[in-house]
Amino acid sequence: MALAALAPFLAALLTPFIHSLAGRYSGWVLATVPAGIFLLLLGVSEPVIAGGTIAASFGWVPSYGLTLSFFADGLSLIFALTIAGVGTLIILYSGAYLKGHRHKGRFLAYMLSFMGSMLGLVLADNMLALFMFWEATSVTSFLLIGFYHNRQAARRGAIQALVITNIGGMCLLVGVILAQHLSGTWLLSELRGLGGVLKDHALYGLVLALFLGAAFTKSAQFPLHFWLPNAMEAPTPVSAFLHSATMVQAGVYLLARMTPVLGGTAVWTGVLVAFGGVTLIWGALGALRETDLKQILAQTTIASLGLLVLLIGLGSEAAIAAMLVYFVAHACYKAGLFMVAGAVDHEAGTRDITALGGLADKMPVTFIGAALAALSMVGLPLTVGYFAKEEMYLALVGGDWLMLFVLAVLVVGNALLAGVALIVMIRPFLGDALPTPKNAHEAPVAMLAGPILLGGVGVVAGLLPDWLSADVLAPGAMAILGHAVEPHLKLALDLASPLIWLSALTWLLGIVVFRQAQAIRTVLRRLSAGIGWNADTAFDAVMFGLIRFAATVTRALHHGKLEFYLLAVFAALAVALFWPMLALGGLDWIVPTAELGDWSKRLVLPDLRPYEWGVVLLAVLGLLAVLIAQSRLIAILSLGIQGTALALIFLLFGAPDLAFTQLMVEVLSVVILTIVMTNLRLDARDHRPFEDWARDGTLAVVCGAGVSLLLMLVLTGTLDTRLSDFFTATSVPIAHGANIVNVILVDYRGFDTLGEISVVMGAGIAILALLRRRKKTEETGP
Amino acid sequence: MSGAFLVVILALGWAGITGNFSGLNLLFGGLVGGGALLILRYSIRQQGALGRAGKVLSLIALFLYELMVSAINVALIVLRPDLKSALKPAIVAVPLTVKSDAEITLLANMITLTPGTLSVDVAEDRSVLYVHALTMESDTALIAGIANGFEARIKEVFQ
Amino acid sequence: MTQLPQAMIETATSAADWVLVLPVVLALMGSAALLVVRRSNRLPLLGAVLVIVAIIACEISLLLRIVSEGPLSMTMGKWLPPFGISLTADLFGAGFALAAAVVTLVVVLYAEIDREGNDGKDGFHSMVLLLLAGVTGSFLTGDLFNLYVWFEVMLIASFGLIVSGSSPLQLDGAVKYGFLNFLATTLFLLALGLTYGLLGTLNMADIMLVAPDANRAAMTGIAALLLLAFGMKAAAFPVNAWLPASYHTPTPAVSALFAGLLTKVGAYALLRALVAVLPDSREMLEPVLAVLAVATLVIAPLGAIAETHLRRAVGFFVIGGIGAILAGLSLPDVIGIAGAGIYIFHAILAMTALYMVVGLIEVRTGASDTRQMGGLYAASAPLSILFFLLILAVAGVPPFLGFWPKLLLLEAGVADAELGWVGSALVVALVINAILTLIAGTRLWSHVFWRNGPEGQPASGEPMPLVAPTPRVRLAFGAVSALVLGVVLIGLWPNPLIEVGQRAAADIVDPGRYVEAVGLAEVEP
Amino acid sequence: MNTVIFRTAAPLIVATMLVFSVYVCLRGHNEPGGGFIGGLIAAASIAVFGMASGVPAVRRALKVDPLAIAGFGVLLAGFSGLLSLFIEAPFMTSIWLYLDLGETVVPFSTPMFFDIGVYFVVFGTLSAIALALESDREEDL
Amino acid sequence: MDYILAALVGVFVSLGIYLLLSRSVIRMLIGMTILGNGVNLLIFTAGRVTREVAPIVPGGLDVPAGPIANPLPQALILTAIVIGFSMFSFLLVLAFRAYKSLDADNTDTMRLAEPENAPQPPLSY
Amino acid sequence: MIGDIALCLGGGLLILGAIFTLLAAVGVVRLPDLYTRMHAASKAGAVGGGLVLIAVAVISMDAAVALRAIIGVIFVLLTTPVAAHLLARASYIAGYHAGESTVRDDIKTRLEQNSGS
Amino acid sequence: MTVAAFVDLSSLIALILLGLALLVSIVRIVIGPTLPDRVLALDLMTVVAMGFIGAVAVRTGRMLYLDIAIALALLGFLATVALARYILRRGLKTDAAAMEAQS
Ligand code: NA
Ligand code: NA
Repeated sequence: MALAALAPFLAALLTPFIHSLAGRYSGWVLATVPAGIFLLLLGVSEPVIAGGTIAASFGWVPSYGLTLSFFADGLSLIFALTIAGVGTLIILYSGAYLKGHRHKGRFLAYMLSFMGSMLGLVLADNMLALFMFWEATSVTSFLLIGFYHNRQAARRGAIQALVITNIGGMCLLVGVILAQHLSGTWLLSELRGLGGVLKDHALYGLVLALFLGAAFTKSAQFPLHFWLPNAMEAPTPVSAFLHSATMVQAGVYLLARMTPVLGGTAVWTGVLVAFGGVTLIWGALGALRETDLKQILAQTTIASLGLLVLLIGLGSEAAIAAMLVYFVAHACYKAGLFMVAGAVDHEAGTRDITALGGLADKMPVTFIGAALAALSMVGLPLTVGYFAKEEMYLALVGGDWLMLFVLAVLVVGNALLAGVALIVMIRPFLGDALPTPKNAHEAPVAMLAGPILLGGVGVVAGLLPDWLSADVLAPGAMAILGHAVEPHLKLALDLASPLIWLSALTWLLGIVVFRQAQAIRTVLRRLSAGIGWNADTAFDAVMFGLIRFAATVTRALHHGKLEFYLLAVFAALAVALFWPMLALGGLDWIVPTAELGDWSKRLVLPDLRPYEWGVVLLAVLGLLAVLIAQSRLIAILSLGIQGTALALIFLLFGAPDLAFTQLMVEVLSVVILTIVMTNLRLDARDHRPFEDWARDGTLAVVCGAGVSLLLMLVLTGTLDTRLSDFFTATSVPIAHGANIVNVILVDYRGFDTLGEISVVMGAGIAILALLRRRKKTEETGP
Repeated sequence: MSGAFLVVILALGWAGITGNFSGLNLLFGGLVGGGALLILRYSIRQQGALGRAGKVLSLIALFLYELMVSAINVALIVLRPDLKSALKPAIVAVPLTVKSDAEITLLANMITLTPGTLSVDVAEDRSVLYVHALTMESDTALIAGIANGFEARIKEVFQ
Repeated sequence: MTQLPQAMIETATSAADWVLVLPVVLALMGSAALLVVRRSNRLPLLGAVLVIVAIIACEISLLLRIVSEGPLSMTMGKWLPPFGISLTADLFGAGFALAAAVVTLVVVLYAEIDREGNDGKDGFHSMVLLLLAGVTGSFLTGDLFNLYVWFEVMLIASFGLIVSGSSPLQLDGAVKYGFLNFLATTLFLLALGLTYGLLGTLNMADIMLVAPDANRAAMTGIAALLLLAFGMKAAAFPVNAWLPASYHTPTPAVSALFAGLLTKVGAYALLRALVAVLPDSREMLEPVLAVLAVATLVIAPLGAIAETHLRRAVGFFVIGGIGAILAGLSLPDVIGIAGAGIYIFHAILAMTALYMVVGLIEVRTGASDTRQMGGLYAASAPLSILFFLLILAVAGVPPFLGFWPKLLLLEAGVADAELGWVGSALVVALVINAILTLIAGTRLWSHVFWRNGPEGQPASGEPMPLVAPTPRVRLAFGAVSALVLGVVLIGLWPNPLIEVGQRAAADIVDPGRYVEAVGLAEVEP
Repeated sequence: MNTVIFRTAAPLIVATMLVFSVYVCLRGHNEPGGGFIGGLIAAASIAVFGMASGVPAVRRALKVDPLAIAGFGVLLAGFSGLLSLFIEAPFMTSIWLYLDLGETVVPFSTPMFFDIGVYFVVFGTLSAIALALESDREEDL
Repeated sequence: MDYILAALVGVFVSLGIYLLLSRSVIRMLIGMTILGNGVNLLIFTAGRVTREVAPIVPGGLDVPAGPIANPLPQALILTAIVIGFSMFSFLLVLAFRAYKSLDADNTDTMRLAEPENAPQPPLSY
Repeated sequence: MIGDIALCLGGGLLILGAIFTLLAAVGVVRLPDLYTRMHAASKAGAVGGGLVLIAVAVISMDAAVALRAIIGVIFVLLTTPVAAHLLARASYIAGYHAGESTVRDDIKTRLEQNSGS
Repeated sequence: MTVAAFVDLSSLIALILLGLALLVSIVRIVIGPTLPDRVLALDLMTVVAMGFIGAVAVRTGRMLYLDIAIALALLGFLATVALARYILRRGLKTDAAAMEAQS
C-alpha cells in the first residue's frame, strides 16, 4: 500500500528518462504505473470489502513519534481506486493531448507526482502524513495549473489556487497539531477509537473551524470557490483529473474522514449543510452563466462539491450512502466530460458552446462518451448517477421542515445541473453544424479511451446496484459511520415512492433549464455585471492591496537612511536600559530609605585628588571640544584630548598597560584619521536642524544616563574576585610572568588574544580589499 | 663602516634600556640594531667619521647651556605682562656655510632649541636657512651669533 | 613558601580531544597561511578547500563524540575552569559548526564564478577562512568574552568580503553594514563589562551557577542589552535594517555565505545566552521576545513581497527565518528550542543555497532585478528545480527541511497557547509568515521563471535570451545542487536531525551536563 | 615632506623606534608593554620612514609583503599554541625551556613566541595599511 | 571615585551616541571611537577601581605585597581596544573610499543600495 | 646620604620640569601668533619634558632606568626641533603667514623676488 | 620633613602643575584660531602628558612607567608629522582655489 503512494513519485523522478526513451509513447508506458496501482489495490481489497481495514506502517521519525502509516478502509479504498483508475486513463489521455509539446515529460512527471500525493492523502493513517500529502497536492497542482506559463492567466490561476489552498493547508496543519495535542495520537485510526475526545473538548470549535477551513478551501466551498474556475487555465487533462476525482475531493475526503471524530454535532451539520447548499446553487447557476465548456464543467464541479459537503453534513446513513455513490458517479462523468471537452477543443479548436454544433457526425465516438457521462450527470436510471440522486432524496424525505427546505435546494440544484448536462451533451454535438477553427475529426484512441471507459463504468455500475451496495456503499459507510448499511439500492421502479416523483421533477426542471438556457444566461450575466465584483476580483484586490501595503511598510522601514536606522537602535537601547531597571526596582538604591540614611549622608564629595579631578575635567573638556568643533579636523584633534585623558585615568588607577595601549592607539587613530583626511576635502560644518539636535541630544543623554545608572547599580554590589585572585596568586609561580595583565593576555586568556590578532590581520586584508580596486573602478567610472 | 658603528651604538643603547650589559644581551642588542639598520640600509648615507670626541662633547656642552638659557628666556618672556611690546618677531635668511645633510640638520635643530630662534625652512639650493626670531634686535648680530657659535663648532666636528 | 592553590587540570588531555579546538585553529592558521601565499595563483583555492575538508572531518568526529558522550569541553592552557577560556561544545554548537563548514566549502567552490581572472591577491580565501574561524569559534566557545572576540573576527572578515571589489553599491551597503554591526558588537561589549562587574566571571557555565543570586534588576538589564546586541546581529525587528541594506551588494557568493552564517550566529548567541545561561532573565523578557518574534515573522515577508531586486527579496526571507527562531526562544520547552535549533540548521543550509541559486539566476539572465528577468523555466530545468525546491523549503512546505522546525515550533506554540497569549500569537504569526512567504516566493517564481521575458515583453514568442553557462558556472551549479540535494534528503529523512535536535534542546533547557562537562560541578545552595 | 632636515633625521628616529619596539615587546611579560605595543611602535616607525622617504623606498627596504608578515605572525602564535599537543595538554598550554648559557639563563617559552607573533601581526598589518594609504599604485597592494 | 567614573562613562556614551547620529561619516567614526572609549571605561569601572597599584608583581616576590588593581578587566579592555582600533581603521578607510566613489560624506545621500524613489512593485502575476 | 641628595635633586628637577612645561603651555596661549607660539612649545616643552625624565632617572637611582631616561631625553631633543621645523614650514608654505607684528620676512621677500624676475 | 615626603610632595605639586598645563593647552586647541595653532597645542599636550607620566612614575615609585613616556614621545612625533603634512597639502589646495577665485 505504501507502494501505491510512493510508486508514482519514483515514476515521476524517472519520467525524464522514460520520456526520452519512449518518446511519443511515454503516455502509454507511464499509464502502466497507475494501472498497476489500481490492480494492486483491487488485489488487496478483499478484507476491506468485508468490513475490515488493512494497514502498513514504517518507522519514519521515531524520535518525534511519527510513523509513515498507511491504512485503507472502505472510504480510502473507494477514493484510491477512483484516483488510480481515472489516473490511468488521464495519463493515457495526456500522452496524446500533449503530443509534441516540449515540456510533455515535465507534465507527465507532475501528473504522476500529483497522483502519488493524492493516493498518499487518502491512504495515510498519520494525520501529519495526510497533511504533507495534502500540501503536496497543492504544490503539484500549482505546477500543473501554471503549465502554460507564458500566459498571465495561467500564472494567476496557479498562484491563486496555491494561495487559497495553502491557507487551508495551514489551517489543517494547526488543526492536526491541535488534534494531536488534545488526543495524544497522530493516527486517524486511533483517533477514531477515542470517540468524543475532540467533540467534548472546550476547543472543539477551534479544531472544527481549522479542519473546515482546510476542507472548504480545498473543496472550493462558497465563498472560497473562485480559484477553481481559474484553475481551468491548466491543460484539460489536469482539469479532468484534479476536478473530478482528486484534488478538490481531498476536502470532501477529509470531512468524511473526520466525521466520526468531529461530525454529528449541530454546528457541524448546520455549517456543512449551509455552505454546501449555497455552493451547490451558486455553482450550478455559475455553470449556466458560462459558454466555455471547461468553465461550465468547472462551475458544475463547484456545485457537486457543495452537494457532497451538504451530504456529509447531513450525516445520516442515507446521506452518506448518497455521498459515496455520488462521489463515484461524479468522478466518472466529470472526468469523462472534461476529457470530451479537451477532445473537442483539441480537434475543433474551440470550447465555446455557442460556436460549436453538429460534432456528433464528425466525432461519433466522442459523442458517445459525452452522452454516457451527461446522462449519468442528469441521473437517468441505468446510470450510477441515478442511484446517487435517489439516495440523497431518500436522506431527506420525511424530515422536518428544515430538511424539506434542504430537499428543495437539492432538487433545484440537481435540476440546474441536469440542464447543464443537457446543454453540454446536446449543443456541441447535436446542434446545428457550425464552422470551427479547426476541421474537426475523431480524436486519437488514447483520448477516447477515457470518456468511453468512464461512461461505461457509469452505466455498468448503474446496472449493478447490488455490487454497488456491497462493494462500495457498505465498506464506505462502515468507514464513516462505523457500521455497515443495509444494501437497498434497487433498479426497480417503485411508483409509490416519492423519490421517483422527485427525480421526475428534477428532470422536468432540467429540461426547462435547458430550454431557457439562453435567457437564464442573459439574466445571470446582467446580474453579475450589475454587482460588478465577485470573489475572484476581490482576490485581485486583496493581493494587490497586500503588495501595495507590503511596499508601503517596507519603504517606511527600510528607507535607506542610516541615521534613522541608528535612531531605532538607540531607542531600543534606551528601552533595554530603563525598562528592566524601572520594572524591577533597579533604581531603589538611589531613593533614601530608613536603613540607608538620608541624602545628606550620601552627598559626600568623592575622594578624588586634585590632579585626578584635573584629569576627569580634561576628559570632559576634551569631549566638549569634540562636540563644539567647527570642522572635522578640529574634532579629530580634540579626539586626542579625551583619549589622552582616558589614558591618564587608566594610569592613575593602576593600569599602566592600558594607559600605554590607549595612548598609542589614540595617537595612531589621530594619525590615520589625518592621513585619510589629507586626501579628502570635506564641508567644514555639521549642520543639524534644531529639532534633530533636540531629538538626538535627548536620546543620547537618556542612553548615557541609563548606562551610568546601570553601572552604578552593578557597583552597589561587591565584586566576586575569584578570577583575579587566582591570576594574582599564580602569575609568578606558575605562569612565570610578573606583569599579570600580560600573562592574562598571552597565557590565561591567550585564546582571546589569538582571536584578537586575527582581527588585526583581518583588518589588514579588508582594508587592502577596499583600496585594491580603486584604480579600476575610477578608470571605468564616469 | 658607519653602519657597524651605528650597530655598536644601538647595541649599547639596547643594553642600556634593558639594564643588562652581559655579553649575550649586547650580542642580542647588536642583532636587533642590525635588523633595524637592515631595513634602513638604503637610507643611511655615508655620514663621515664622527671622530673627535672632545669636539663633540664641547658641542654638547654648548648646546645644553644654550638650551637652558633659551628655556628660561622664553619662560620669562611668557610671564611678562607687556608681552606684545617685548616681542619683535622676524623671519631672517641666514646664509649657510655647512653643506652636508647631517650638518645642516644638526645646525637647524640646534638653532630651534636655542634662545629666540626657530628654523623654518632650508632654501632649495641649501644656501640659506630661514630662521624665525622671537626678538630680533639686529639681523647681523643674529647671523653672526649662529655662524660663530653652532655652525663653527659643527664644522669642527664634521671637518 | 605558601601553599599554592590548585591551578591546573591534573589529567592528561588526549589528542582526540583536540577535535574541539582544531576547527577554529585550523581555520585561523589556514587563513594566515593563505595570506602568506596570496600572490600565488592556485594555492589559495586549493588550500582553502583542503583546510575546510579537514575542519569538516574534525567536526564530524566531534559531533559523533558528543552524540555518544555528551557535551565536550577543553579549557585552554590547562588552567582550571573558569580561570582559563573553555571551549565547550554541545550538540547544537557542534552541529551548527559542521553545517557552517559544509556551506563554506560549497561557497568556496561556487565563488569560482566571480573569480574569473582573479588571483588570490585580494585575500578572498583568507577572509572566507577567517569568517569560518569566527563562526566556528562562536559556536564552540563556552566563554562570553571569547564569544565577543569571535564575533569580531567574524565581523572583520565580513567587512573584507562585503567590500571585495569596492563598487560604489558595495561601499554604500558596507557603510550601513559596518556601522550598525560594529555598534552591535560594542553594545555586546557594554553588556559584557556589566556582566563581569555583576558576576565576576565570564565562563558561561559559571554564569549559569552564579546568575540566580545576582541583583535581578541588573541581571535583567544586562540580558536586555544582550538581547539588543544579539538581536541586531541576528537581524530581528526592529534593528534589522542593516541586512536588506547590504546583503545584496557584494557578490552572490558572499551574500550566500553571509546569509548562511552571520545572522545564525546571532540567533545562536541569543539561544545560548538567554535560554541556557540566563533562563531567569529570559523569563522576564519573554513578552518582549514574543512581540519581537511576531513582528519579525509578520513584517519580514512583506519585504519579500514588495522587493523586485531578487537578492534583496531573499534577504527578507532570511529575516523571516529569524522570526521563527525567536519564536522558539519565546517557547523554551524542549520542543520549541529544538524547533529553533533545527531552524538555524535549516537556514544555514537553505538560505546559503538560495542565494547561490539566485546568483546563478543573475549570471544566466544578466540582471539583478526581477523586472528584467524571465524565461528561465523554459530554458533551464535544473535551475528551475533548484529554485522551486528552495522556495518550498524556505516557506516550510513539507517534506522539505524547513517544514520540520516549523512543525516543532507550531507544536510548542499550541502547547503553550493554553498557558497564555504568547503561544497563540506565535502560532498565528507562524502561519501568517508561512502564507506570506509562499506568496512572495511564488511571485518571484512566476516573474523570474514562468514569465517569458522581462516585464512588458509580450507573452508569445521566444523566451528571453540567456547567457550561456561557462565551465565555472557548471562547477558552481554542481556545488549548489549537492547542497540542495542535502536539504531535500534531510527533509525526507529527518529522524537523525530531529533526534539530535531534541537531545540538544534538552541540554539547553537543563544544562546540567554542560556544566559538568566544563568541570564546574553544580553547587547545591 | 621633502625637507633635508626630516630626511636626514628620519633614519635615526626610525632606528631608535625599531629597537625600542623590540625592547617593549620582549619585556612585556614582566612589565608594561608586550607584542601589541611593540608592533604598534614598529609600525609607527615604518610610517615615519614612509613619510620621510616615500612608499617605494620603504617597500624596497621591507622586501617582504607586510601582510605576509602579519600572516606569519598569526601562524607563529598558532604554532606556539599547537606545541602543547605534544605534552598531552590542551591548546595553548605554556611550555618553558631554560637555556643555560653559563653566565645567564635565557628563558624560552611558548607565551614569548606567542607575543612575538602578536608583534609581527600588528607590525605587518599596520605597515600594510599605512603603506596602502600612502601608495597610489594598485599593483603594490 | 567609582561613581564619578561611572558618571563619566555616561558622558562618553552620550557624546558617542550624539555624534553617531550626525550623518557625517567622519563624525560618526569619531562618535564610535568615543563610545568605544566609554565602554572601555565602563569595563574598567565595573572591575572596581584601585588607586595607583599596578598589577605587576615586584621582582623577587611570588605574589604582590598588598592589594593591587584588578588585572582581568585591564586585559579585557586591552583586547577590546585592539579590536576597536582595527574596526575603526577599517571603517575609516571605508569612509574614505565611500567619499571618493559616492562623493558623499553625508549618509543621507548614500542611496545606491536602497534607492530613494524605487518603483512600486509590479501588480501582476 | 647620596641617596637623599639624589632624591631631593630629583624632586626639585621634577617641579622645575613641571614649571617649564606649564609655562610652555601658558606661552602657547599668550603669545600673539603661530610662529612665536612655536618658540614656547619647542623650547620650554622640550626642556620641561626632558627635566621630568631626568628627574625620574635621578630618583630611580638605577643605571638602567637612568640610561633609558637619557635616551628618552635625547629622543625628545631630536624630535622636537624636527617637528617644529616641519610644522612651521608646512604652515608657512600652506599660507599661514606670520602675524602683523612681524618686522621682517625674508621668505616672503625671496618669493616676491622670484615671482618678479 | 623627610626626604621621602619631599619627593612625594614634589610629585604631587608636579602633578598639579602638569594637570594645569594640560588644561591650559586645551585652551589653544579649542580656540585655534588656525589649524597649525591647534596642532601645535596638541603636540605640546603630548609633551605635557609625557611629563605627567613621569611624575606618576615618581609618585608610585614604578620607574617602568618611564617607557610609556618615551613611547609617547615617539608616537607624538609621528602625529605631528602627519598633521603637518595635512596642513601642507590642504593649505596648498586652499591657496590654489583662492588664486583661481582672484584671477
Ligand atoms: Na588580548
Ligand atoms: Na594585546
